[in-house]
Amino acid sequence: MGWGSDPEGDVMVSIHRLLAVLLVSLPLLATSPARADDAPDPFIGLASQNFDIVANAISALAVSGHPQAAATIAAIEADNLYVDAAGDGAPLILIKQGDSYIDARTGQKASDINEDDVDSVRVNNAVRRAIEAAKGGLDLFAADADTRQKAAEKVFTSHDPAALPLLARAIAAEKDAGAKRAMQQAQAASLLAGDGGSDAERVAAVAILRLRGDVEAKSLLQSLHDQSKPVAAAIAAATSSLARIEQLWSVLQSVFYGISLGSVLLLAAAGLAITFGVMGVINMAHGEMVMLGAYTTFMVQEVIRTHAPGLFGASLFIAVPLAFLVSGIAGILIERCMIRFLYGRPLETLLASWGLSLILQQGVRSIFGSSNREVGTPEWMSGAVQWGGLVITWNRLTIIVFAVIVIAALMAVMRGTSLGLRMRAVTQNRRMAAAMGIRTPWIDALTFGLGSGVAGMAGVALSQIDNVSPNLGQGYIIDSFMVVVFGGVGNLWGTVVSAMTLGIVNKFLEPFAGAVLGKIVVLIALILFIQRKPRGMFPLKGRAVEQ
Amino acid sequence: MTTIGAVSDSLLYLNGVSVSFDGFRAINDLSLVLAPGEMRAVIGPNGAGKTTMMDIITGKTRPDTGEVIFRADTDLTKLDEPAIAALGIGRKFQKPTVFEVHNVWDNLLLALAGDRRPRFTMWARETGEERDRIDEILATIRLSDLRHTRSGDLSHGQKQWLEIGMLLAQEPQLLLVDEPVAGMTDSETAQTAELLVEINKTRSVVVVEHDMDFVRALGVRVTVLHEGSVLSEGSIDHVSEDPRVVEVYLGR
Amino acid sequence: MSRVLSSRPSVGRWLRSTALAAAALVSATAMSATAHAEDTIKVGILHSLSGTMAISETTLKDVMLMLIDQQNKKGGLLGKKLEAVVVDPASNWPLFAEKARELITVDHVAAVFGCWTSVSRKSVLPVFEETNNILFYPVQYEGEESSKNVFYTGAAPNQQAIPAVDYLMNEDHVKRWVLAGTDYVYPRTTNKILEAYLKSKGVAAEDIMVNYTPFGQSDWQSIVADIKKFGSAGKKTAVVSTINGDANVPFYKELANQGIKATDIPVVAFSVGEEELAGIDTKPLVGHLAAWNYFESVKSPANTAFIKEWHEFTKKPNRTTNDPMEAAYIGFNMWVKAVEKAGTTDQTKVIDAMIGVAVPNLTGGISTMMPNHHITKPVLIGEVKGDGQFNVVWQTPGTVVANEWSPYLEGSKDLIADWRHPLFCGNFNTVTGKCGGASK
Amino acid sequence: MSRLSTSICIGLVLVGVGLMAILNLSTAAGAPLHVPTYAISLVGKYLSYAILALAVDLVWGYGGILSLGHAAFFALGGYAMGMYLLREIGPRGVYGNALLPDFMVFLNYKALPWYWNGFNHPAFAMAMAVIVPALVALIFGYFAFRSRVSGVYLSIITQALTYALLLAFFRNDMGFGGNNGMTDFKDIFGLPLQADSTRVGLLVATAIALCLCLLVARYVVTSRFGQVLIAVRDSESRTRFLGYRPESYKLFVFVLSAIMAGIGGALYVPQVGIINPGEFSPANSIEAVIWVAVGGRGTLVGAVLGAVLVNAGKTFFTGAFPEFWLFALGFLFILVTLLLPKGVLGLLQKKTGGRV
Repeated sequence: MGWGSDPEGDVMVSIHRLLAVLLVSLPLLATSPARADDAPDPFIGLASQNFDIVANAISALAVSGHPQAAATIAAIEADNLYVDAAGDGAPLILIKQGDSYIDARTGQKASDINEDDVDSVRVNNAVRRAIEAAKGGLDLFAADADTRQKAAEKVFTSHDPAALPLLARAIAAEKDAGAKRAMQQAQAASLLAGDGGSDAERVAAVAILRLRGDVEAKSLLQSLHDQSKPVAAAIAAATSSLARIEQLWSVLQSVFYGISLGSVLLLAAAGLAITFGVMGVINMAHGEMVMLGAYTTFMVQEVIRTHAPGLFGASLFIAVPLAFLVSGIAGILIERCMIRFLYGRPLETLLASWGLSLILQQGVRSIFGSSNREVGTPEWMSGAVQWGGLVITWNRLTIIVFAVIVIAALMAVMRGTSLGLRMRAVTQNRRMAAAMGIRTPWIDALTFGLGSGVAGMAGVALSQIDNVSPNLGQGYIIDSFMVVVFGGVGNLWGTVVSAMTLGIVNKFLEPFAGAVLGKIVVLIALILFIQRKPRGMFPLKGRAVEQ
Repeated sequence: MTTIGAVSDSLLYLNGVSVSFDGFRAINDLSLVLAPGEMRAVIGPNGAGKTTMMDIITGKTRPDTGEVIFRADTDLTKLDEPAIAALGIGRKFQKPTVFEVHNVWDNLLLALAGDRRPRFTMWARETGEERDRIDEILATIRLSDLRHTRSGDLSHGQKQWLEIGMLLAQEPQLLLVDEPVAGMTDSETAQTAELLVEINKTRSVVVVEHDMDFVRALGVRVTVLHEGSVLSEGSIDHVSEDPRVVEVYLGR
Repeated sequence: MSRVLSSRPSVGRWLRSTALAAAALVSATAMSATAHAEDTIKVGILHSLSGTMAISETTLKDVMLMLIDQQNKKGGLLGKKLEAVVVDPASNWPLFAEKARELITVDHVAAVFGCWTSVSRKSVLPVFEETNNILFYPVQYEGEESSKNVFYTGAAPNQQAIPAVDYLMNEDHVKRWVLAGTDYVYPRTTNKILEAYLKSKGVAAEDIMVNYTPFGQSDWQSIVADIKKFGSAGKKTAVVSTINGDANVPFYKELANQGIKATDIPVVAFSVGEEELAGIDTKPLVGHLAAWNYFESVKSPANTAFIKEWHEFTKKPNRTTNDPMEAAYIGFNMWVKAVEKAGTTDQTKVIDAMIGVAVPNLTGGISTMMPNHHITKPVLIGEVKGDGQFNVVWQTPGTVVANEWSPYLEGSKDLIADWRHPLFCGNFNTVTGKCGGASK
Repeated sequence: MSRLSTSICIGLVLVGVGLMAILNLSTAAGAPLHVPTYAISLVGKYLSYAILALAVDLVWGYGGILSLGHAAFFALGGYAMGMYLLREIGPRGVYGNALLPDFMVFLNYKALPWYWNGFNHPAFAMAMAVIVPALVALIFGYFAFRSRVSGVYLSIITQALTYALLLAFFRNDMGFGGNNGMTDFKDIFGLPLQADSTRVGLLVATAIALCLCLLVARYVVTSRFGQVLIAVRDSESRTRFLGYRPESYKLFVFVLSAIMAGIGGALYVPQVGIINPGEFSPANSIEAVIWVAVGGRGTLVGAVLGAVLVNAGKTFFTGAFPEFWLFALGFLFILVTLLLPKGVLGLLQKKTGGRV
């Protein structure tokens, strides 16, 4: 079949080969730098159409000690390495710099390059792995302890027995405790993966893995078959102990997932808890307020991308207040132009706001197009932190923290400010409030604006985990209403508890029932619950929200 | 004051009833006995528990402790509103609540004693008997000329009467009437008093009212509620001389 | 006016009743009464412009408008101008059938280009068969269908899924497979085919994990964690994703955040193209794969010209192109060629003329309409690049013929479609020798 | 007044449909007065929707129960019909399997799921089209009304109900065809669905069903039951103190309404040719409520009028202004609620001095 297929190749071959070469050449590296023209040209393989040959060439280049090796490998990684095979003889390997090329072999500027003859070096996952391995193997002896530890982790994942001698040297030289532990774990893994070592050594290795205590250690141990009796016994004991630990962690992990899902629900519902919960307005365009917030984030990032790329990390901090303003002002306009004519007719509000949501969706579609818009994740929100067996992704953690801040701020506004006091006064007894000189229409508009603004801020958070498309709001509207109703209308704390409950229950059901069935079960449970407690978990008494 | 003998042939007997909302004791160990055919006026300052007492008798609110015995054999605390209504206890609300989109005639028709189940009402036809009865009630409540008027278009006083008429149509043994003359003109008030006295000839009545002149005009035994329990009981002259009552009404 | 009416109630009532009846029939009779000009050839465009599918389908509407515009600039077809009739079926499947019927019986279109989801195609299928009109369907789908009146210019599973799995097996040495999809027919069927195929290649049952999620799934935390766990068993693992449009962005975001890189567990997707990637920051996704029959990054003169025209037509220099657009392009050109060949837009004749029509595709080859109403296509595997484009890492040497009936499914392994006379059957059973069902 | 408008409505529907039927069958395509088959199916669809709207008006307009999940009953009726129509295909499916519908064949079903038994009998399927929605409504309503869930809370849980059903029917493992639902029907009661006469027959059947539903609804709301129902709508607790049990009244009308919706759904499916889980989507239920609001709540005839008007408008706008029709529809809803609180029928009544 096509070009580039090589059944002999194996994923780990490149790493294996690299480590072997490294071992031989390391003393050389330390004493006399190898001269490029002594070895066969390692660059030539880079021009190949066959990925395995390219991968091998990278491994070879990494250990060749060639002065241009590091720059060349970096260029492949950055998609900046090109091949010009037009001339006779060996193809030119070129590093692109701006509009011009540099000859990778010499580091000199290359002239007379015809753009049409230039093609980029072919990269696929196998090649990318070779690059990582090339950097990883070298990194075992890097100056920085963190880098060494990461390199050791890579070796642990590959657990290639060929790495054992190298690891032994690295461990002997290692001073940093963390890096050393990682290397020892890698050593244990590599030892067990091969056939070497005495029974005692192998049992000791099992113990090291057992101490490591994570899923990877367990899967590695489980993959070992045909072991001698004492080793097999040790493995059995270790895996069952690891399984218990894993179970414990998985409960914690589910709780985290649940809280994270709960925060998303909470953010989506918080604005509704004001407009629907406090004011009693059934606002079907609530989801579109969330959507406006997400599109505001998109706009902010667009402006930053073109005008101040350095600010990208702060884009969300800029977007939050702007989204609040945009959705909040939209909310005030909606209240002034539509909702205020419909007070006391909640069901009519439902219909009119449904119409409004159609208009807003189509409006956004006309302006921004119907396809998804890209909202980037700032560096500080990417990736995850591992805490024991718990994987906590930064973006989810940020959203949880954000939800806490939003709710705390909202409660502070409602309880601590004169605006909040007036809002509560107006919603509890409009006539009395008016008699006391509160301008009730203005308070209505501001309350609705506040609820919408909070929805806009939720949009900023949702832009980080979901599609930014005209349909964004639609996906959350039903869930939001459920959360508010389940918690008890008019009760912010109820909304918080309800969102968290729904999130966690959902996440605990998911492994057993699957995502769809889990959600159905939650919905049915919700229906039954409302029938037991028709006013939600925390009903407010003596209130005129209803009827 | 109350004796076992009185209880056994009482129409309504509230025994040690208490209920609290969110820690607030709305009714506190309330006991009250109503004899068959009696009219009783219940007075008391705001928050004394008058309306809550009505809610408990009619099944809207369930008491925390105590019992409410109707006709010496039925504990009302075990029943819900429709069941209690079916036993023969009618209630008029403080704010007149009639079915505004229906006309006066239909309001009375819906209130007439009879089978309340959907399977009956679905096929029910107006009978001559029903017509006669409604005509009779219309005469009693002085709304004969307005029989085809949409009840939402009635004046406040007319609505109050219509509601009393609906009570009559239910043919209850006991009527609970909550502030029947609130918002009425003097002449309407007098007419209402007459009407209640007339009704009392055949049925027992409990009237909750603020208007002392009205209560005096009724000329019946009075129970004064305060903070959820009975403060004083007796004729209007008796209770208005009771220093505790004076204190409660005037002392604040 | 109203006074006149109310003074003569009987007339007024009659007039009002007529008005009401007119309202009930407004669209129906009024529309059929519009005179259809005979100096143009009408072409129906049946893509959702609102609702959930607008995300994908709006682009196809624009492509069709561009192609029709170009054809008119070239002098039209059979000496007449082409006229596009655009309707919005609003991602509502019954509305698709209604709008299809409207295009055919009210607007008298010569052919319809449209649909994206399988269910929309299934919804309009009886309408096309009943009215004997032509539908060009430009999206990859699960196969298991061949209608006289439909021409499928997207990929069947063997033109996308199976080559992708082959690539991962041979080039990336994948031993363990996660088949993750949205719970609907395309993923279900594709995964059934892939499961059978993988097992035939000696993959053990415990090395295959199948997972279905609902439409619009946005919380992928636990599922991605499960995939990670499944992939930590020591064997090289890959994810074959038939996750549908909307759910992809949150899925890839979660993958990136949980630190799953393409070098660890590559994901190969069949529904993620340039258009979908436009909504994601692709830097963390570099190396994940997609299998298509076209990528925007393919270098060919035809493609360069197409992209240039597209940018000029939409006046957006950054707007991406994708595989279904190429399928629409091929379908349109095939129809033009078949109409020219038949010398008429008469559907029966065009349907017969279609088979064997060959037009250049955008990847530098030729695609041919086969007797099964599917086209031959090259299969390309691309890796996601940091700029949202794909880097083609593998491609079939020639084009692949579609298996409209999968040989890996129990029910369809004996079926073939051949719309040439005398067989003229969409589901001929080679074992019983009968043309099954009634789709004749 | 309401009697008159009902008679006018029934007259219009029957005469209009009768005229369409005659003009479709007796004139050739292209003749000046010919009504195209397209219009027949379209009006058939509107009238099925009108039955749903009527069902919504019955519970919302008269019982005060704002159900945001009524499309669920419509869809359940539709599914019962769809299952029958699939079984009716028999061995003419693409795989030629006499027992299993096509989607079961390619998803490797070995046997028909038990709940598909009996659906090959049209009478059984028709019965199921009303029994299943009625049963769901009975169970749901029994619990909801008994525990006095009302107002927004009820609206939200009806929405949860239809949402749960939506998710359930999307699942392929349920054995109802998943997202694709059921399509490609061939015959109904042995008559080919593609034939003009069958389509006309279905339209006429729908018109008659609509008129019957209208008459039943009219009887119910004008009976003493209906008066109690209106009393419950306006002052539930008062009726309770009068000795009525509002929950049984609500339950009865809710079940009746679900049955009507089921009939509407069963008639809808053969005319549009597809039933899929999308019909359960909460948006559909909300739209049905909007038809009622546009036509005029609590008038029955208004519901019919609203359903036909909004859907005809949708048909027209999605063809004439495909990019902007949502704006038109959205503004329509806003304007109607702001300016016409009694709906189009209320406007007509005002113009004619309340006679219609």
